This record gives sequence, C-alpha cells and structure tokens, in this order.
Amino acid sequence: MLRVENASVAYGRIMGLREVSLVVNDGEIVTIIGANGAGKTSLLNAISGVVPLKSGSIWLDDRQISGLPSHKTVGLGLGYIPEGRQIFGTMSVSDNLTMGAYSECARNRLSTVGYIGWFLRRSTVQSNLETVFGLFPILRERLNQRAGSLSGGEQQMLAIGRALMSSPRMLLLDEPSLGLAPTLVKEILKLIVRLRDEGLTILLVEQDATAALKIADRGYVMERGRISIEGTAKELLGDDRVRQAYLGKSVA
Amino acid sequence: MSADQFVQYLVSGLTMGSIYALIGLGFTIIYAVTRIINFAQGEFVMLGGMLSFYLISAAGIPLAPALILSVLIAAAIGAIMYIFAIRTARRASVVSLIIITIGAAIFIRGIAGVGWGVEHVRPPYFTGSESISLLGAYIHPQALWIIGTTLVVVVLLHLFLSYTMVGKALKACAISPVAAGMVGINPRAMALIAFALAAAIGGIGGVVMAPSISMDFNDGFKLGLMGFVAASIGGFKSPIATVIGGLTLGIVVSLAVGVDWGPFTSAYKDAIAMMVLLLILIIRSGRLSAEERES
Amino acid sequence: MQKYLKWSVMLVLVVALISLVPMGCAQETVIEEGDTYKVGAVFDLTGPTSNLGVPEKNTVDMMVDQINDAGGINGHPLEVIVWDTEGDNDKCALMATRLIEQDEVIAIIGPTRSGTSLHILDTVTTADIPLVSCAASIKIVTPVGERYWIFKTPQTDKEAITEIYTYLQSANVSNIALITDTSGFGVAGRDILIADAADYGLTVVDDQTFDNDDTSMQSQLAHIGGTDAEAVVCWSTDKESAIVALDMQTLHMGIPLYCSHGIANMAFITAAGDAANGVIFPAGKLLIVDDLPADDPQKDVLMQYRQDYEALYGEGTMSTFGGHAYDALSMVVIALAGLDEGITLSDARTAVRDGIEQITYFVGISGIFTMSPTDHLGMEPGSLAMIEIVDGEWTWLK
Amino acid sequence: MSESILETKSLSKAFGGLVALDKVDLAVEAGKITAIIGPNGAGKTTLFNLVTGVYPASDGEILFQGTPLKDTPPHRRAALGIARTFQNVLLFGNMTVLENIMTGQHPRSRYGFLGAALRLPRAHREEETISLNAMKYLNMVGLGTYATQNALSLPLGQQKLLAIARALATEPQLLLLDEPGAGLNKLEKQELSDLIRRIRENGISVILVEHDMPLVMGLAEWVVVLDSGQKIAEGTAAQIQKDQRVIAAYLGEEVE
Amino acid sequence: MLARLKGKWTYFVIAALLLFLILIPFRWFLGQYTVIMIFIGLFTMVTVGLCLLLGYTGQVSLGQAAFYGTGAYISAVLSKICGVNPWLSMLIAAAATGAFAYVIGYPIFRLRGNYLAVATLGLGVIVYILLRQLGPGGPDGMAGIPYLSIGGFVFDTSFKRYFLVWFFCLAVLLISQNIVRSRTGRALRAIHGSEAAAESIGINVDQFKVKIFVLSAVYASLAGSLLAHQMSHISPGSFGPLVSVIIIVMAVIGGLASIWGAIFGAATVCILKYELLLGFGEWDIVIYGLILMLVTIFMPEGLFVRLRELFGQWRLRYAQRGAEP
Repeated sequence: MLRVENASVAYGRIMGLREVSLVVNDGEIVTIIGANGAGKTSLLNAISGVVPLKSGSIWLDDRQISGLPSHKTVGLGLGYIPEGRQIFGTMSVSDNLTMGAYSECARNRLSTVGYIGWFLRRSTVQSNLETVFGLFPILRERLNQRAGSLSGGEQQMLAIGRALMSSPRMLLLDEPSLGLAPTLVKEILKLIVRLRDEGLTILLVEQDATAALKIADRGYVMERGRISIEGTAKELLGDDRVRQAYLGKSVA
Repeated sequence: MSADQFVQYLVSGLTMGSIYALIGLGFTIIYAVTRIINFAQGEFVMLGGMLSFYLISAAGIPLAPALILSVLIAAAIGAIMYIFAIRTARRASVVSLIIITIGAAIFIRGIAGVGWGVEHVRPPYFTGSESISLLGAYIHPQALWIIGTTLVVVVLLHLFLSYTMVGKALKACAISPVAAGMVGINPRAMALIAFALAAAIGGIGGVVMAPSISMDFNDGFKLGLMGFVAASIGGFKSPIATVIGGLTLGIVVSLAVGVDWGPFTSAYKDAIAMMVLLLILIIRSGRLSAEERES
Repeated sequence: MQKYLKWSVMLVLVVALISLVPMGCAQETVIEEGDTYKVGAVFDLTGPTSNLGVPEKNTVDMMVDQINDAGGINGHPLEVIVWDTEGDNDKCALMATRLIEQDEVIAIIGPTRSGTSLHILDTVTTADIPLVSCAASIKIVTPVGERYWIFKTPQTDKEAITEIYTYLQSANVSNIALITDTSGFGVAGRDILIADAADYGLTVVDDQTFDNDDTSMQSQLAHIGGTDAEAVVCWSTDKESAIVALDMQTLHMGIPLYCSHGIANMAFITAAGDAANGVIFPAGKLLIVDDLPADDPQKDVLMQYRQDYEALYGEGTMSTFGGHAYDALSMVVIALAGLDEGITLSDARTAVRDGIEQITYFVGISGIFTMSPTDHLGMEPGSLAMIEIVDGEWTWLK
Repeated sequence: MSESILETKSLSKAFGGLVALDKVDLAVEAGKITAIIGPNGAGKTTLFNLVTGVYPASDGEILFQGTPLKDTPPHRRAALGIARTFQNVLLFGNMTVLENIMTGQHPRSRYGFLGAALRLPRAHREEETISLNAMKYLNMVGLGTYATQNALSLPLGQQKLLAIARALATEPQLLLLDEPGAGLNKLEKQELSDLIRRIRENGISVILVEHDMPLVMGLAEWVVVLDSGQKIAEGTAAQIQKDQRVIAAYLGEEVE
Repeated sequence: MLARLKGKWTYFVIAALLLFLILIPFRWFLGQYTVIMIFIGLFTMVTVGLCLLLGYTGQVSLGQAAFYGTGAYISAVLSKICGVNPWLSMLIAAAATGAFAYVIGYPIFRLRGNYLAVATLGLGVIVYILLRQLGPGGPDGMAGIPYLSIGGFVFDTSFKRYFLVWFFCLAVLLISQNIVRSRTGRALRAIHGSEAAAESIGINVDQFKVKIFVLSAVYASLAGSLLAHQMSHISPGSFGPLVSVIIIVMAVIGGLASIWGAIFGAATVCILKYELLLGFGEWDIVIYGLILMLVTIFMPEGLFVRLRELFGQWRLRYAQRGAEP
C-alpha cells in the first residue's frame, strides 16, 4: 500500500532522515520504534507531506505522493494523527470532527460554502461520524465541549476520530500513548488493532517499544535518521539489540 | 452635559465606532489566518469609497449594482495582492511581510491618485438626507446604514465562520495551519480567502462611509490606523471582539470630545483614545503572560 | 600594531588627497542673451493638501505656455521647474535646495502651505534667492527685516477673519462658537479668531477642534449645540468643512455656518451638497467675477484667468489657489522683465528680489499689490468679498 | 552524608487543573551526578523549570545551597550558580559556536554599555578573559575546530555538547541537563558520559533528566524516579533497576 | 562589515569609502547631493537604533519618530527660548529622551510581538499630538532655532553641516558596532535567539530590552537635535507616525541585523524619494511602492545583507579562480 524509497529530509543543514526505505502492506500494522530524535516523526511528516523530501520518493498504491502538501495526501486516504495530537483546542469537539471531514468536503467544492448541517447529512460523513461515535462513545457526550478542555486521553480519541472522519485507507499514528495513563494506553492499542481488523492499514510510531511490537505485524527500528533493524514483530521482540537499546542491558 | 447631548455623543460615537469596526474586521481576519498585519487594509476602504463614486457618477451604474461591484473589485484587488505580493515572498519574515503590505498600500494609493486625481468625491446617500430624531439626538440615515451594515457584516461573518465548512476551516487555520493541513485544509487557499474577504469588508466599509465623509485617494492611512487600533483593542481575536473594540474606540473618542476635560480640548481626543489603548494592552498583557506561563 | 600602522598610512593618504582638492573651483553661472529664465516652484502635488497644489501647478503650466507663445520675456524663454513636496516639510526643504543648487533657478514660487513655507525660509534666506510664497500665514513675511528675500501673494488669515467678524458684527451676532482643524491652517486661524473676537463685540462661547481626515464632527457640534452660540465659525479646508456643514444639517443646529477662504472651490459645494446652502465665507473676487461691476480694476484679469483656466482644465475647475500661483509667477515675470543681459545668477536673483519689491499697482487674481521694503505682501484692502452659497452657487453679499 | 546543594520541600506545581508536580521532596547531594527518570509527562521538565525559575511553584519551596529561591528571577539564579540545558537545545542561531559560549560567560563578566561602546580598557580585558574561557569550554566539549561556524550548522549531537558548554560557561555549581542523550549515537553518548563525568570531577553537581537507560545507569550515582508528578522511588542505579514499581511505571507493565 | 573584509583589500576599501564620503560635498564632485546626504546621515542614526532593537534584540518599535521628535523639540526649545547653549541643549535633550524611554520602557516591554508594535505606534501618535498641541508654534512649528557652532565657527552651510552630521553618524555607527560585538551585543542577540535560554544563562531579559530601547531613543534624539539646529525650523510633521513607518522600512531594506545596513536602508529610501523618482511626476509613489514590495519580496533579508552575500560569493569564485594554475 505504502512504499517509501530512499527518502531523505533535511532541516537546513541537519539531516532528519537519511535514505529511509520501507513498505507497508494492505491491512498491516507496521510500527516504527526508536529513541527520541531518531527521525520517526520526520518520517511520518515526510509521508504525509508536512515537510518536503530532499530526495527519494514515496508511493501510495501506484501513485507518487512525495511532493504533495499534506492537505492533498489527506484527500488520497492518508489520515495523520500527529504527535501532541494537534487538535483545534479552542473549537468544539463536534467542530473538530467536522473539520476532519474537510477533505471530503473539498472534493465537492460547492459544499464548502453551503450550510454546514446540509454537508453533515451527506451519507459518507454521517456513517463516518457513526463509526467514530461507535469507537468512542465518550465523544458523543462531549460534543459541545471545547476540545482543549478534554483530558489527555479524550483528546487522543478526538485526534483519532478526526482522522477517521476523512474516510482514510491508512492511518499514520505518532506516539498515541504519549502522556497517557497505562490503562488508557492499553485501550488505545486495542483500538488500533480493531481498526486494522476493520480494514485499515496502520503505520504506528511508538516509544513504548514492547507495547507497540505486541500488536504490530512488522516493525522497523530507527536510529539517527536511518532504519537500523527491520523484521516481523516477533523477531524484533526477541532481538537483543532492540532490548538493549530500549530497556538497558542490565534490565532482567 | 445634558441628557440629549449625552445621547448624541453616544450616537455619534457608535457611528464612528462602526466605521472603525468595519475596518478593524479586515485586520482581524488577515491577522488570524496569516499573522500578518495588513497595512494596506485602509486602502481597500478608500478603494471601496472611490470606486462606488466613479461607478455611479462616471459609469452611470445604478446605486445597488454599483455598490456591489465596488466591493467585488476591492475583494479582487485583495486577492491579487495576496497572490502577487504575499505568496511570492516565501522566505520573508513577518516583519518583511508587513513591509510588503506597506509597499502595497503606497502602490494602491499612488495608482488611485494618478487615476482619479487628488480631489475628494462624495457618492450620493443611499436613502435621503433628512436626519431622524432619536431620544433627543439626531441620526443621519446614512449613519443608520453604517451601523446597520456593520451589524449585518459581523452577523454574516459570524454565521459564515460558524455554519459553513470554509468558515470553520478559516478558524481552524487560525488556530494551527499545520493541523489544518493535516485534515485536508489548504492553508494558502485560506490565506487567499482571508485577504479577499478582508478586502471585501474594507470595500463595504468604504462604500457605506463615503457618502457621509467624502473620500480622496489619501484617506487610507488614517482610516487604516483607526481600524488597526480597533482590532488591537479587540485583541485580533474574533469579529465580535473587534466590533466591540471599534465601538469602544468610537465612543471613547466621542466622549473625549463631549466631556469637558478641564485643560483638555477636543484636540486631545485621539491621544486619549491611544492612552485607553495602551492601558488596555498593558493590563491585558499582565493577564496574558500569567496565562501563558501557566499553560 | 601593524593594524595601527596601516590605519595611519591610510589617514595620511586621505588627508593628502583632501589637501589636493581645489577649493571653490566652481564657476559662477552667467545668464547670456536668449538663455532660458529658470524659475522654481514647490507645490503639494500629492499628500493631504494636494487639492490646493494641483491647481497651482496647472496655472503655472498654463502661464508658461502663454508667455513662451508670446515670445518669452525679452526674448528669453521661461521655464518653471515644479517639484512635489508631498506636503512633507523635509522633502520641501530638499526640493528647494535642489532648485537653488542643481536647477539654478532665479526665483522660487510656493510652497502651498504655511507650514512648508515657514520650514524653508532659512534655506532660502541663506541661499540669497527670492521666494514668493502661495501660503496664507502672515508670519511668512513678518518681521520684514528678517524676511528680506520672502514675499507672498494670498490674503492673510487676519484679513479673512476681519471680513467675517465685520459681517457678524453688522448682523448683530454676539456669541460665536469656533470649530477648527488641528493643521497649521486651522490653528493659525483659531489663534486670530480668539484674539480678535472682542474687538468686534463677539464672545467665543465654545472652541472645538478636529483632525484632518476625521470622519465625523458630530460630537464637537453637539457640544456647541449645548451652548448659546448664534453662529459657528469653521476654520479648515474644504473637505472637513463640508463634513461640518453636513453634520450641522444632520443635528438640525439651525444656526449659520461661517467658513474660511479654504473652501473657495467647487469641491466644497459638491461635497456638502444642499448643506452648503447658506454657508458664508470670505474669498477672492475670482468666485464672483460675474457679479463684479465693470469698473472693478480686477474684473478683466479675473475673467481672462477663469476663461483660460477652464478652457484648459474643464468647467468648474478653477479655484482661488491657482490664483495665488498666478500672482506669484506674474510678479516674478515682471521682475525678470527688468533684468539686464549677461549678469551672473546671483546678481539675477538679487535683481529679481529688488524688482519684486518695487512692484506697484500690479492687478492680480487675489488682489492689487504694491510691494515695498516694509511690506512684502502689499495687498490693497478690499481684496476679499463675503460670499454666500445659494442654491449651490456663489453669491456676493455686497 | 555530605550536604545537599539543592533541596525541594513539598514542591508542587499545577497548570490550571492539571497537577504536574505533586509534593516532591528532593535532596541532591553536592558533587554527585543525580538522574531523574520517569515516563513522559512525569513532571521532570516541570521540575527543572521550577528550579531555574521559569515559572513560580504553586506550593512548597526550593533551597539552593541552603538559601530559599522564592521570587528569585531566572537570570539571578543563573548568576547564583544554577545552569541548565534544554530538551530542544535552544542554541542562539544568530551566533557562531564560540559566541554562543561567550554569551554563557555573561554572569561572570561586568562591563556594560559604556564600556562596550567606547571599548574601554576594562572591556578589552574582560573580553579577552571571556574568549579565553570560552575557548577553554569549547575545547572541553571537543568542538574547538568549529568555533567560527554558525551554531545551527552543527549536527544535533554537537549542538547538544555546545549547549552544555554554554551552560558550563556560566561557571555553575549545579548543572541541570534535560535529556542530553536524546538523538545521539553510541559514540556520541560515550563522549557525553565522559564529559558529564569530567564535569563532576570539576566539582560541579549534575542533575540529568534522561530516557536512555544505559546512559543513566552507567552515570548516575543517585536516581530519582518520578511518575505522574510524584516521586515514586529513589536510590542507586542498582536499587532502582530492581524496584518493581519502577519497572511497572517506567519500563512498561508487560515487561517480564 | 569591516571584520568580514579581511586581507589586503580591507584598508583600501575603507580608505576609498572614507575618501568618497569626505569628497561628496565638494561642488566639483557630488556637491548637489550634500543636503540629501545630510538627511541620509540623520535617518541612518535613527535607523541604527531600530536595527539594534529590532534586528538584534528582536523587539519591534513603531514609535521611533516620537524620540526623533522629542529630541528635536527639547533641544530647540532649550536653545531658542531658554537660551541654553545648543550643544548643551542637545545633551539635555538626549538625556531627557533617554529618561522618557526608560520610564515607558518597563510597562511597554511587558508586551510582545504585534502588541508591542501597536503600543509603540500608539506612543508615537500621542507624542505627535502633544508636539502639535504643546510645541511652540503648533503644527506650523517653531523657527529661528540657533545653529550649532564651535567657538566662532558656525555650522551655517550645508557643506559644514554635512561633516557635522556624518561625524555624529559615523560615531553612532562605530559605537553600535562596538556594542554589537561586545558582551552586551551577545546578550541582545541571545534575547532574540531565545528568551528562555538567555534567562537561563543569567541575562536579565527585561532590563536589556529597556536598555537598548533607551539607547535607540538617544540615537533618535541626537538625530532630531541635529535636524533642529540645522534646519533652524522644525514642525511636528517631521515626526509623525508615518515617519516611524518609514524608519522601519529603512531598517528592513538595509537588513535588520546589520549595523552598516542602516546606511543602505536610509540611502535607498532617501535617494529613491528625493532623487531617482522625481522625474516620474505623479507616478513617483506608485513606483516607490512597487520597489518597496519587490525589494522586500526578493530580498527579505535586506539589500545590504544580500549585496554582502553576493560580494562574498564573487570573492569566493575569484579566489578559486586565482587558486587554479
């Protein structure tokens, strides 16, 4: 589904990514793990078009998407849930979800200037909304609350919900567990599995390597902008190098 | 000061304030979406007023279509300004972008001066010139048009921002352009819309105020300055805050004239308005910085 | 150490070069027979008072063509170099310097406003070149001892105010309210209005101001409405005066409005619409030239000027401000006509100054001038007429 | 037990309703390397920000060398001898590498506007000392050859070293390092731990917040563990590694 | 700039520039530009202050003309009405303006970014109104301000004043250059780089902001006094809010973070306005606006900085070519 070929990203003279290549197949959960600053977020930013590539290419199915700005990749079915969630804090929960459907709206230009209720009654938007409420009933209760006033976990749900509103075929998740209580982390991870089961392809960036590898099909380990190890989740879980890098060698 | 006079000060202040608010709205919209202070905002107001006169008197177009056409032309000029001057300047810092808008303002003013000459012009009133008595004060029909238009514009703007997708997208873009991009909103398209919209609102302001003040090619700077102050009092936040800012400014200026300040004369009214602005800013900064540090 | 060595070597070099500079090598320009007489002008062609400056430039352009078509001045073609001040003092000073040093003009006319005129007095005086100002303030030419090189053509504020006050006195008005702008014109007028009121038995019961480019004067007028003023005197330019007239109509003030000579153009009537009716102001006789008796000495000059100007620039475009430039340039031309051939530029400047000072009974647009070493305005009294706007037309209140 | 250079007593910080730090008592021994660890959002950076005075504490107090720090503004604390680095480095991008470090000498020099404007002899003298010291610190972190480059042109690892050198240039008694190892490769991490040891040998107490366990375990003589704003454990590296609560909170519940 | 021009050419370049500056006012050279050069010198002084404030410290001020004005007015009033020696009144004006900036500096620098811009603009408007209302002569301004003189040597011609102004201007530039390269200059740039980091290494951010604000006010005041004593007439129109905007334009065109760029900025604007565009008649401000936009769009880092870059590239290429056998 997604192919990244020799992608490099530079911030000024600093290299964020160095010739990274990876593949995500249909219906897989692929996780990218690595220490802070290893280039995981740069990779997701590059795929979604937030930062431009210096060299290399990125393909979604058979379409080259490198060079497209993020607002275009969303329209092609890439939902991005960035680190720190990036929800619209001063807007209401329902507005955040509505905005999630903007790419749907942009496909049909007329509806952008029309009455928003009319737009929301479109069948795809309606069914997406139902899906989101099905996954996160709490959001239905919080519909009119300011998004910024939600708790961390609820904000994460909203961020995922917002991405689902664009009817994505693939989700890019950046550290969904960041700052969440352990029980919530578990819940989110379960949800990711559930989304995969419903047909979505998922690329997950996590620091909590063990947890991520538990649910993933395959994984890549990044170090200093490069992919250093790749393999199935099982292989990686058993790989001493991974355990060393994450858990410290003296951990039992 | 008698009660009648007081009402008159309020009425006059509201009229002036509505003008400042209409101009301030343009500053707020562009600032919210792009973080640019658009020094050419006053020029859009001037364009609206001058265009309406020349369309009516020179081109002989009837009033209503002429007004609409003036606003549309102003909006188009705003869009052109964004495309050619702002979007081209990719590497520019915010200060540089502000200088670009100053350049654009001088350019527009210059073209207007060359094209229309230096004389001031006054388009006809929309309806009648007989003023209306109101609670012991008088109000000109055109002033009612000004106040009414401001209300309609701010209500429409509010509805637009709250009940259409593109309006909400503008808001989203104002909160975070990066996050807006991630849900499929094109921040540049939003900036274009913001410029066109601000220019249109500026044009509307020019169109409604020109019959009561007469307009010349030089008027943009002072009008822009007052609109900028109105937007600052409102905190560049929302259309409604800006309108409140504009009305506050108008009433402060009007009362500064009306109240006998002892040694002060009406000559200091603008200075008093600026003092109010400084006080508001400094008081608010105390609160803001406390909030910033806490979050 | 080496650094300091190099610096000192450099300094020696510089000093040596400077000492080689041939000082004062400039050759004084001489005006030969048939050479163009160059006159400079600085007007506000853009900026807030450009509606005064533009008719001045138009008038000058028109006159230069007329004079050159008629063979110039004693065979010398006339050239007027006009620079725009943008209403900016510093630019005005720079342009004046440019006229003096680069363009090498014999005399300068303008600037348009009192503020800019006062600003360049020092520049002009130290350069020894005559200036004929087109601005109102009497301060421009007094004290005459310090204003050796300076003349002016428009009626002063004081004369205009005398006309208004005399009229008010005859109309048995005793309480007046002032509303003036905060520009130089308005403030100068306000000072005289306040100082002179008592001489005519008038009491100033309210004194309001506004800024140029203000959008409404209603608050000030409402304040005036709270007093027992019987008339409002407004001292400002046409645009703002029109707003005052309109706002007085809106507030149903019901007392007459008297304005300055600053509204002596059609733009005021257009801007104020029917609120202009009943407004009374003093102005040069140009506006009511049709009503002038045939024996008025200015009648022919005024008729000719209006006819020429409107033929070139369109019906209803003439204003008294163009007239100020007409008078200024005419006086310079009279002085130029008396120049000897083959004199140096600085001698020419002195001669033109002397020539202007010796002008007697020149009939101009603004009035009739007789200059003298003690009077650099030299306008005979009675140059102003009180005018009322009736049905959108200027009517002479004889 | 030797004296504490830094103590916090019941230190708390709340942002709006969110409690970021909850009654934390700390005693940092002088001359030692202390590590503060904990999962994301545990309050480590908040603790640094309170100690350096970026924001005021909601409750409790901070003692530096026995003196309470209440109401002391950040720049005074730096002058007193508390220096720090930032998670996101925050170098001065408008300066060269050397200038960045020279700026660090700010609290150790005196001359002001007049001295600078007129290049008084005193300014000259101080400026010489400043550049000498700056070169010293630059060489200490091994960046001597990059002195005239723009600070942001360095790779991340060297930027982090530069940030440490800048902090050292303030001649602190206490150095707070916020995730110095993040984004560094093995070799760089090795250099970093050598550097931190050398700093300690110069008599400077070091507190570091770090995610990289091998680095922490190899360096720290005392480890404090924070979780959700509370101190849940402290001890030597060996003790911490055995603590079940720490393993649960920090390393993930599912660790066998 | 001087530091960048290392090598054998340095002294020749400096000598040539100085010689050029010295020769400008001579009639046979570029004498006709003397007065423009005087204005360039004055505006450079004001602009340098803004460069220190905006370019180095990152704090915007849209009210520099206010200090330019107070400097001119205080000095004019003292010397003309109170009969104080003009040099002394210049000094008092600078001190008073500095004190004024200091007093308003602390409340105003609690604001950041655009709010700071608005507040300083408001300050400029207030001072402008006060000058019009309270300044002797009102909006028409005051005349008869005495010239500066040393002993019996009166600065009464453009030729003499040119050297006086440029002496002050170069002194201000040198002083600023020294400050920029000092402990203080580093502190200022640190504040621009990151206020948090600056505080963490012991820099008193608020105090430095106010101090540099005061310095920029003193520069502007000196320029204003010089203007007053040589035009002999000043009026509030020279110190209005629009002038503050022009000063910002000069600073940006020159290149904000560059002391010597201030000359370029002031020169570009003055030469455009007072010389190059004169021939275009009423089209002049159209072209001025266009040039302003184009320069900022294509050289947002400033004309001077861009030219310096190009010069650097050219030298590099030259050096490389020279290195080849």
